[in-house]
Amino acid sequence: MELLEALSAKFNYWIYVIIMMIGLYAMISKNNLVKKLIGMSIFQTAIILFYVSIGVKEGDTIPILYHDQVHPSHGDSHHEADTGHGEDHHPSHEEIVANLHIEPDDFANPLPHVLMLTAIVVGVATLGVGLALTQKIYRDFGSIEENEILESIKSAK
Amino acid sequence: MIDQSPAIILLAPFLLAILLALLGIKREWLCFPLVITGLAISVAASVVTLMRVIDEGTIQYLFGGWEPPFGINLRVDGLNALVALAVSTVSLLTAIYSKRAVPAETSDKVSQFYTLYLLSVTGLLGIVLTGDAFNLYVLIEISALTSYALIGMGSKRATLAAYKYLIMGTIGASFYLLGVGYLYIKTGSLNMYDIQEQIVANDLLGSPTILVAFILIMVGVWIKMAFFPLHAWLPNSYTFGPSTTSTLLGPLVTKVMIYVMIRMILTVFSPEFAFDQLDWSNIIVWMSVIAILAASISALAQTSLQKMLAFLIIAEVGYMVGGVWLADEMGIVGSIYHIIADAFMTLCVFLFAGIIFTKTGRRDLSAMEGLFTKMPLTMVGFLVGAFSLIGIPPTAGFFSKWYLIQGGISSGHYEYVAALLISSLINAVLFFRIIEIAYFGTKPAEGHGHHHEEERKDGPTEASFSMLFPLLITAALLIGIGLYNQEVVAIITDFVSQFNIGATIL
Amino acid sequence: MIWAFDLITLIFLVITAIISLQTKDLLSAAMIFGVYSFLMCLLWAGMAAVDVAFTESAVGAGVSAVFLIATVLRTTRRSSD
Amino acid sequence: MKSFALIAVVLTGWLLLSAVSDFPDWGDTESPANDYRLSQHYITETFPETSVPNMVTAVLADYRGYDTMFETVVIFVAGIAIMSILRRKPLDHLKDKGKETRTYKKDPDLIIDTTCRLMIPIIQLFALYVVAHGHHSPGGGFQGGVIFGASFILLALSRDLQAAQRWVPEKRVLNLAGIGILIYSGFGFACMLLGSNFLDYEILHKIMPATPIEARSHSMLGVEIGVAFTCTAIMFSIYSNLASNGDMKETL
Repeated sequence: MELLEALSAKFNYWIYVIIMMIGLYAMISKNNLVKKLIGMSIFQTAIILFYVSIGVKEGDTIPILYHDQVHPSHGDSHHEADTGHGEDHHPSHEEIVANLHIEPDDFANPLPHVLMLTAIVVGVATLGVGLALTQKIYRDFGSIEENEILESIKSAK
Repeated sequence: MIDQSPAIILLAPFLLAILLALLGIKREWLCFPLVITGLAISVAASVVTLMRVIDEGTIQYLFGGWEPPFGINLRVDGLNALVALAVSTVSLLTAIYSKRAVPAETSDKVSQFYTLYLLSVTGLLGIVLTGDAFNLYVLIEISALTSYALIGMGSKRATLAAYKYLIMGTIGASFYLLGVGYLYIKTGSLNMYDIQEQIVANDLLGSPTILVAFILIMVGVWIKMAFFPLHAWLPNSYTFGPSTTSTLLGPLVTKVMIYVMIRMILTVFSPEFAFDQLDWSNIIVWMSVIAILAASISALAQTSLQKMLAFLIIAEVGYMVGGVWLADEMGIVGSIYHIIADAFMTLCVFLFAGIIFTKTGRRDLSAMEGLFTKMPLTMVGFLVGAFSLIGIPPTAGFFSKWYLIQGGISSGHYEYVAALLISSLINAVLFFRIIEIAYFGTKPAEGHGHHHEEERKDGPTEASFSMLFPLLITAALLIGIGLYNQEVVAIITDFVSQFNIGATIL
Repeated sequence: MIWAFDLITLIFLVITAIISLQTKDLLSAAMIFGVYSFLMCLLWAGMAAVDVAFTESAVGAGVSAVFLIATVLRTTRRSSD
Repeated sequence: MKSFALIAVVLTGWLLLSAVSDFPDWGDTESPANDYRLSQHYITETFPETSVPNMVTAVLADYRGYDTMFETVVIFVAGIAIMSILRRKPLDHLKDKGKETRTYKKDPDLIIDTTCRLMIPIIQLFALYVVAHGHHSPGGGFQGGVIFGASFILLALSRDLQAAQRWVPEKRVLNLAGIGILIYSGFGFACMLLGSNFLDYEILHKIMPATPIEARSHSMLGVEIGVAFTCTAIMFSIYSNLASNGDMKETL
């Protein structure tokens, strides 16, 4: 069990390299244009996996403040009882902030998440453009195999 | 408003790109004025920014008002300001050229073409100005995605070239992203200056992670700039795409990526790390020597003008990479000066190639027969560009080579000096061959089928004003940058000298 | 984060990535790529990156797969490798 | 090519793995990335400074809002790029019509049609919730926009492209995408006009009924709506171009 724990300490980083290399190999060596693009997507998601792994903390939770941290009046029933039920007391932003105690290690590091949202979007944009080019190539050359296309260019010359 | 000038440089083309996308579909006549307006504002803002940088030193612009490590900032110093001015000027001149070329080559997609064009320029300007390593990646992707589309709008072959570019470009950009990730895991920061501070503060220069980050970023950027063994995507992309595309991307993309390399070496990793600690200077200078020679020789073998110029770009990339890795102050100054000079000389010859292509519809060298008599002004513009690429004074190309050679001699890399001289010689052969065809080639053409040729040869008369104007302005700028090289180099030296590169050598 | 869950998902990720790239039928490759994306999304949700996982489930497993399938149906299903 | 690829991949893999042993352990709270003041600041100061409990949304739309604007532009560029690469004039399409004899017009299947009819409004409602509730829960403009776009894709898949295009015709798609970015950058330019830096939402409290900190929160919502517009429009546009091979007529 301890061995596994030790293994899992860097396991994410090893696997990300393996997945990324699978993708890279497909991008360079595959002959089919769609396969290359699938390889490209795998390659990019591997990088995202790497980034997300950076931001993990032992025993963390999602990077959103707890409800009762942000809305103390709802959670704090004693306080409610003191002020009375009749009026709804909404504490101002300053009051909440003054009572706010955030332990940074409770929450995952949000920065890699933000960066990777961008990277995912870039990934799908690139995939879309790649697929559009593939369809245009198929329309022009009648094939999506790289060697067949190159041959047809050569024979046209 | 003066305070906002660094942001306006890239926000002006951005805003007009969006307006163009909204308004331009139905009103095609609006496209061209909008493009020119956006880029003219951008050029004006670049000039203002450069003036401010000369007066005040480094300028910061905080997006969202957040201080640097928390928010994204633009950080403009002498290097940025010069490159940004070059980028915006080149794109403005190309835009003027495109007035007739774009409707002719992309008949039903003019508004889309111009939207992508402006966004591509926005991306390139953003790359140059930003002070945030991750933001650089996003902007690299914007300029890359727009390039794929701009190239893919060309002929059949262009689509395939664009696909290849997409695969290679994505590998390059992803390596860069991964390199930034490796920096982030060790420093926890994304701002370029903050990364540098963290590396020094935590004494990370010996860390293998930082070393791998450096290799990843360098390889990624080399793929993007088409450094010799990684250049496969470039020649076909710039040959078969629409002529406006190659006129925009040819001068700019590779130069901007060289800027990124210099920025990474000097600002993020520090010259002590890149030049002294790694001691790769010899290997990379030799690689660039091979790049220069191989690309120049390949250029000799081409029969198509565009393809020949594309290989010349690859050779020029070799000049600049080699110049930076001479690890000598003069070499880096020469490289930065060459970025600006080369942007304009490449623009000049690509404008010429575009004019020839729109006038004759051909890409091969024989299309230029007898052009001296038919298009004298065009040829004058071309001659200045060609002389600059060969390195004949007083053009900018001469002075940039002069500084590079000085750097090569003072750092003792004589192989680099030799490669520069051989490549200049090859350029001379290449361009004098064209000049010969253009000057003497007219006679055999007139010899056979005179009456029959008459109507057909009516076509290549002098280029229209919108095409000629940018060419002649570029030619004038080339001579201007050459004559005022002292002033330009003073700004660059001011920037480079703060890194003490000369002092740390040996 | 439960490391056992993480380990198993990672191994499945490698398997689906290889299968997706080795299948000769592009339509199945696209489908298995969707599975790969979904596993990736699970993994990220496990790592507390909910926003990333949400985006990946919508973009990667959803829309990307549809784009791939659309292209495969518009071109050809066969692949030589 | 295969052996070259193998060498390149093995070399890169070895290079990447060689640095792994230098990494901090996975999940280490003391690692530089997690311990540095940057991530600490985002976790502890986000709510006091922006009054948004979801840190990812706040960092995305405010601290790194400039990045996100260009992320939206990436989507927009992809849409325009695909349109410019693939879209053909109707005339071109008629020419090679002879080759393709398959007819794509299909009878609506009762089960699929009814299910989709029921599902699509719910999906759209959920998408709106995701956009609007991004401050407090996972989600935001991108996710919501993609889901909204996916609802139209589902409509196009279950019937045909024309059915979906009745809701989002091609011209409207492009306008919607442009307007989305215009909303985003409009917030930025408004800040500029009021004399502050681009995207510095705090200054907007002058024209909004809100305190400076609330102005940040409200502007983020506005910005996310802009992102959602662009995402919705472009996702559908990409699908309709890819699925019809650029002629916008026949669906899959």
